[in-house]
Amino acid sequence: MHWPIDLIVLTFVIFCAIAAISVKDLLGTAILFGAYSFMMCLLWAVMGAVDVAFTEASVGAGVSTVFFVAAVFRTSRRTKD
Amino acid sequence: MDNTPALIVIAPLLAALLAGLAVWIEERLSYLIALTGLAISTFSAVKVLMQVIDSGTIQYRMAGWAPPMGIEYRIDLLNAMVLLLVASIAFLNLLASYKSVDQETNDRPGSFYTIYLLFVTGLLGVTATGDLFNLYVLIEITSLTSYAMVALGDRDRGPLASLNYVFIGVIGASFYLLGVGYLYLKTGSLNMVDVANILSGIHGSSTVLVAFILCMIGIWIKMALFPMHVWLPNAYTYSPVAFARIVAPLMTKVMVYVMIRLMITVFGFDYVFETLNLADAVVWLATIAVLAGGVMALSQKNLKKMLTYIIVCEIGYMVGGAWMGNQLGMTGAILHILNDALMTFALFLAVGNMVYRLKKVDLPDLQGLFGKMPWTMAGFVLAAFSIIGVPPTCGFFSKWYLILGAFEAGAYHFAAALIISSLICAVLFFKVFEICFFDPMSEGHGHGDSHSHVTIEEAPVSMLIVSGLVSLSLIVAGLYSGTIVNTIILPFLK
Amino acid sequence: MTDLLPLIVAKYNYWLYVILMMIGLYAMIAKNNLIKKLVGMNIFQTAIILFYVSIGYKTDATIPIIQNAHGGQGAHSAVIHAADYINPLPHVLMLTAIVVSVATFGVAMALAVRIYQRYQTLEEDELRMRLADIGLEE
Amino acid sequence: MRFLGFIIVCLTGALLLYGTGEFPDWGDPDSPASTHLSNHYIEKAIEETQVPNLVTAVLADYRGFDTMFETAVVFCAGLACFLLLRDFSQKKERFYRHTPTGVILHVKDSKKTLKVGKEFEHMDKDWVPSDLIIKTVCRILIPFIQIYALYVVAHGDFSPGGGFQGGVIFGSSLILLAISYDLKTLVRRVNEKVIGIFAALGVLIYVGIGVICMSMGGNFLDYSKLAPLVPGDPHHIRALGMLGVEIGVGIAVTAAMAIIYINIVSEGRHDEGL
Amino acid sequence: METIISIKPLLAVLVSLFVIPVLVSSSSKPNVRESWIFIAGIIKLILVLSMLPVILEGKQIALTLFEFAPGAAIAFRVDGLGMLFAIVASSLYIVTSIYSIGYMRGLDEHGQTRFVSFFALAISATIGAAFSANLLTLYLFYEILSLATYPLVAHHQDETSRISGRRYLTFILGTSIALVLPAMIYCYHVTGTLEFSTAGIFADQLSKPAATVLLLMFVFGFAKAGIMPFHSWLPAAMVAPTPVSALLHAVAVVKVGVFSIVRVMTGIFGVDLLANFNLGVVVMTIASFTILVASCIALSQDELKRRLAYSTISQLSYIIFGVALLSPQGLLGGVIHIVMHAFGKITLFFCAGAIYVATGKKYISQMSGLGKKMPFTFAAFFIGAMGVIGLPPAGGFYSKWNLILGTLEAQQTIFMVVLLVSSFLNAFYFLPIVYKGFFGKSEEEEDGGPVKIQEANLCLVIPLMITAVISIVLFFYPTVFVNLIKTGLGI
Repeated sequence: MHWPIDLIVLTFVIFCAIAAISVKDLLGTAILFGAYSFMMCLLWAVMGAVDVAFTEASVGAGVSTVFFVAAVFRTSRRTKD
Repeated sequence: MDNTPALIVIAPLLAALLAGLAVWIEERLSYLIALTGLAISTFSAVKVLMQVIDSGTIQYRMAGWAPPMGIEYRIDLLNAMVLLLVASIAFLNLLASYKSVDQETNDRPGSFYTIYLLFVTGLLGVTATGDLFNLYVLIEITSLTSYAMVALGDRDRGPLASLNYVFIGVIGASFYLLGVGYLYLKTGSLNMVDVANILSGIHGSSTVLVAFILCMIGIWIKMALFPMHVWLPNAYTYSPVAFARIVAPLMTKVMVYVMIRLMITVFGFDYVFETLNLADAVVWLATIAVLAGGVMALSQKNLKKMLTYIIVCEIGYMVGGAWMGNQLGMTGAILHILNDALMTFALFLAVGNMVYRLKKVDLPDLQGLFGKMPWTMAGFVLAAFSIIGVPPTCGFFSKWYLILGAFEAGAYHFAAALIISSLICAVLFFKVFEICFFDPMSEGHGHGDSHSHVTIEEAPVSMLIVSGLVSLSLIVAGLYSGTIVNTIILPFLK
Repeated sequence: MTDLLPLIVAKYNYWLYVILMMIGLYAMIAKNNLIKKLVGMNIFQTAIILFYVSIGYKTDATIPIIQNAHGGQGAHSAVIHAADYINPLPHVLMLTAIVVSVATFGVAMALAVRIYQRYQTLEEDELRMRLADIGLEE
Repeated sequence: MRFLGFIIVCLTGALLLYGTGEFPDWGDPDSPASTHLSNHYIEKAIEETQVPNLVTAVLADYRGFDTMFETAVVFCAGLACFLLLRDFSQKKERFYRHTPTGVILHVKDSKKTLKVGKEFEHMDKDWVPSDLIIKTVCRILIPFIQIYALYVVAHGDFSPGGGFQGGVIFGSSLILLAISYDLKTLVRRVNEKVIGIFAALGVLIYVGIGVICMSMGGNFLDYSKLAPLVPGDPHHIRALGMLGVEIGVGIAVTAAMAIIYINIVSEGRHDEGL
Repeated sequence: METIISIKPLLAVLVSLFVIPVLVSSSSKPNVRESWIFIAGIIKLILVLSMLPVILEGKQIALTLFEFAPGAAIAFRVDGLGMLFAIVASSLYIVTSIYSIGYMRGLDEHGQTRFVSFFALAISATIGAAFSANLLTLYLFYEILSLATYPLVAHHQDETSRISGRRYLTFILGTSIALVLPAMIYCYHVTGTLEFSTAGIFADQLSKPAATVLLLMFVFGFAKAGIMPFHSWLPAAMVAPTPVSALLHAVAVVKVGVFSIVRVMTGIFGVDLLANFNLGVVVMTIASFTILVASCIALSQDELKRRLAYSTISQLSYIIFGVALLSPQGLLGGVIHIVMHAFGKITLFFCAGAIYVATGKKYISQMSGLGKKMPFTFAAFFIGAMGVIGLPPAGGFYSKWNLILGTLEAQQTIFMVVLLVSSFLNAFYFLPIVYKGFFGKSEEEEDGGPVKIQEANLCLVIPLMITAVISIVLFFYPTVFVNLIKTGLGI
């Protein structure tokens, strides 16, 4: 009966998602986005999808974030919303 | 074991990878590799079509696993036809593209061919597959390659158009994926036929309804049905012409094919037209799409962009026909997939020739083109007549079936929209013809030659031959549309 | 209340995925910054992945790796019950979906960099202004 | 736009929620999704493929065809980034650092180059002095990460992981090299041409295995037909086939990740970056 | 009725189509090019005439090319009506070819190869329309003809021709797509066939309102027939070189329009159905209106070709009028007017062209006194005018006579008045030209300037003499055409 854990993590996920799209600094968004991915990965691990979680950990929280930071490095951190 | 069905898709994929390798070793090889790959693919497609006509549906098990477990290719008359269409158009376009690719992607033609082939692979795979999820993956391949291609076009606008395309394309594909998820939740299967069998027992379920709506919306976004068309005009206008020539005729048409496949094979005619009461609404939507596409095309100043709006308009034809709920309408829609692909291809080939010489094709640039590029314009005129629906070009015959279907279904508004759009297309194209026919330089008649200082010559022979061939095929397809309907479409619908 | 709790427990996962998806979709449509839109896109895609993974979940089942199989022959002796293992199929599908999404993300980032190179901004309204400045319609 | 977006979002949400009404409960073992196909996979996979990790079995065998296109997608993304961003024009200004003294030279003449070696080294415009700790730690870590990546690829049959994950991890190790040293170090070590070839080669391994299966008289990707070519227990041939394709996937993904990163971070000039 | 399968109709259509590549390839050698046109024209005429005996025996020649749905095929069938039209078109094509050589060279026009190529295409389409076995094929050739004539109309490529060309297309293409196409598909939807048959294709599937609407869609949709209000393309199209106006806008194009309406009324609806629903009167009213109004407008035109154009509009409606009488005499009179008017009007246009080439004059007010300088031309003009007015001994009398008999037969006395009034109007707008030409004083004489005007070159004069003579001959020997009509319509 681990639905409470699941629920808590899910709430965190949603929190991270909202934060990621509302922060005014794109680098912040990148980090929050990484956190979001990691939370998601946690959630999937809880649900038994180990392979998916592994992939998300390496892809979503790892490389994606790096790409993100790289892109922000080459563009700008500034955003109006 | 006969591997031709797999070969249709595998040959271009393999060619894409070899061409990708060749980029680093000997750039010029990549063109030959691409040509060979598509030739094999076209040849296999012909063979498969013959086989299907002779002996019925072909099933091919990928990795040897029986259908619901593994992925299967299920090639019946409809996909066999579309496969041949896609493969041959891709092949012909490649023949015509040799020079224009060199001109447009001056640094990396090899990579262009690789992406081109991957795109074709995706389209062929989408058409051949009998698995819902495999379809998604292949749609993504086609999308990803198109994103890249669009961005490679116009330096100013390409990337922006492409990024918008990315956003909308991802929404479309994701909706489709969600729809498949809902279906999977209810049926536990991904194989189209298997899903259809299970679905027949649970037609009333709200989940199935939502799955259907999601799949349809996803596909509609991908095929740019009005009002979900916003990405298309910019994306197609600003892509390199060698790519526009293939994406414009094929991408939307293949998506229409997917829609018809989902409607007929997966959800079934009974479900779509009897359990649901959406048909009328969709036909109205299609009617609006046809009219809106035409009206928006009227206001364009760039030839390429005008043609892209005509594509939006033509999508309405096919969606309307497919949703008419009778055999005639469906026949018209399927026939129009073939015909519209051919005529859009012919149009874009001609436009490609113009772009090759003129560099940009805003309407005023075209003045006096009949005199300067007569053969290109001949192809353009034929294709335009087909779009307008002048017999005996093929456009007339599919329109015939569509209007007949509309009459039978009592959808007179749709028939009226078709007629009006024909008129609009006539206005559009004759506007272009007029500009091309009347040469301001030779005002005050009596002179055969134009005095324009910029000498514009006819396009290279390789491009002209393909253009002429395809334009002639419009008439051939028109004259033999009875044969096509009787040997392919009607047996499929029965 | 006693009826409601089981219902929530049974369905909340699906509801929350819908919320997540709505967040992503909203960001894609309403945000002004292209990178923000991309983040929205990714959230949208992960929400779908979450949905699929939720489909595959089974209570009282373990991860889809058959135990005691290392010896090769050992596995054949033990009878495998389907109810003991979580459905692997959605996981497979989602591995694919994740990779697709990262590929799209990479390409989209590359596009964003190109756009920035050309226009020095990633805000949609400013882009529109720049386009108008150089005489191009949207 | 905001308002319109809100309405669209709400409509979509409502539609999706409406669809959940008839969902089976979360985690219900008797739901159609968990009974129809999955039971076959769970019960038969090990017998049919000898691979205990069901996800790998389904991914690389039953639905191996999907995965092949998946790899093609990654390859395509790499190629797309390359095509979009790669810029062969030389950058006009260059920065060098005189190693013994730490003096920074700014060369504005694009034709003039200094020999990079013991005396001078390349430097970025926004250069931050390399931190010794980071450099050293990364230098130690990277080989281990790479070995771990290889393990993930090779052990994908038995434990979570496989070609994608391994490939991504290996790619990350390369990226880590670029971040901790500088981009030039990475580009020098891993030539662009090599990455490009590897990206195509990886997918080619996958497709090639499928084509070999075809030429051996089986269906595309039917690994069981590979048995005559590979020594060893013919029972394990499917597992071996999967390992083969996973290696292909790993190579392709590694290369693609490196290409994407290098091109984005240097705007395609392959000179300086994070 | 016996039907013979033969490839001849197809050959007759294709012959001038196949010659186009030859024309294009020999564009630098005008003489070679023109001789090819003749060869093609003569072969075409021979092919058409070779079918004549068979048709006169009461048989039909048929050929189905592509059947794309049951009852809707691209097929040829030669019957009396089609034969009649084909003979007229193909024989006049040869004459016009001679004329156009003289005209185009006389004026040193540009783009002659383009001109003759599209001319050949247009004539192919005309023959195709004449030999159509069903409405679909007819529509096909109708559209091809519309499109093929556009470059001819806009030949001069200047601002006027741009506007005219635009108007031409708007009316011709617009009406055919907007009215004929849906009407045709609706017919197919209701009956499942489009094959012409004298009994009509509708059994009793149509109510009277539906039939009325459908008929009106056809009558107005075939705008080439120039029924008002869709007539204004014809005067506009007069900017084209005169051979075009002569052959296409007095014979081929406009007659295809009329021919199509006749075909639809007799072959699709059937005389009986129209009579049952009393639809003849509706069509007759429309036609009468056009006859009178167009004649009145013609009176006020000063440009000769425009006057001829309005005259054509009015004369075309005679034909429709005759058919709408639905009586044997009326049908005969109407259909034979296709022939009579063709020869009469083409003579008139040839004359107009000859005058323009010889003197550069377009306006009637400038033409007084010319008859003395150009006696042959003006004599021919007089004969042509007689034909159109309906005075003996020109062929036009025969058709008008039959039309009047037809009105009596159908007991439509009011409409007889229309015919008579319009004949007077015709006389009013033609005879003064002839009178002034012979007896008026020319401008040059009044100015006392040098008088250099003489007949145009032979290439122009011979054709107009030929057609004028034929026009008279037809008065005495209309039998062949009468027989064709009788076998064709079964009256």
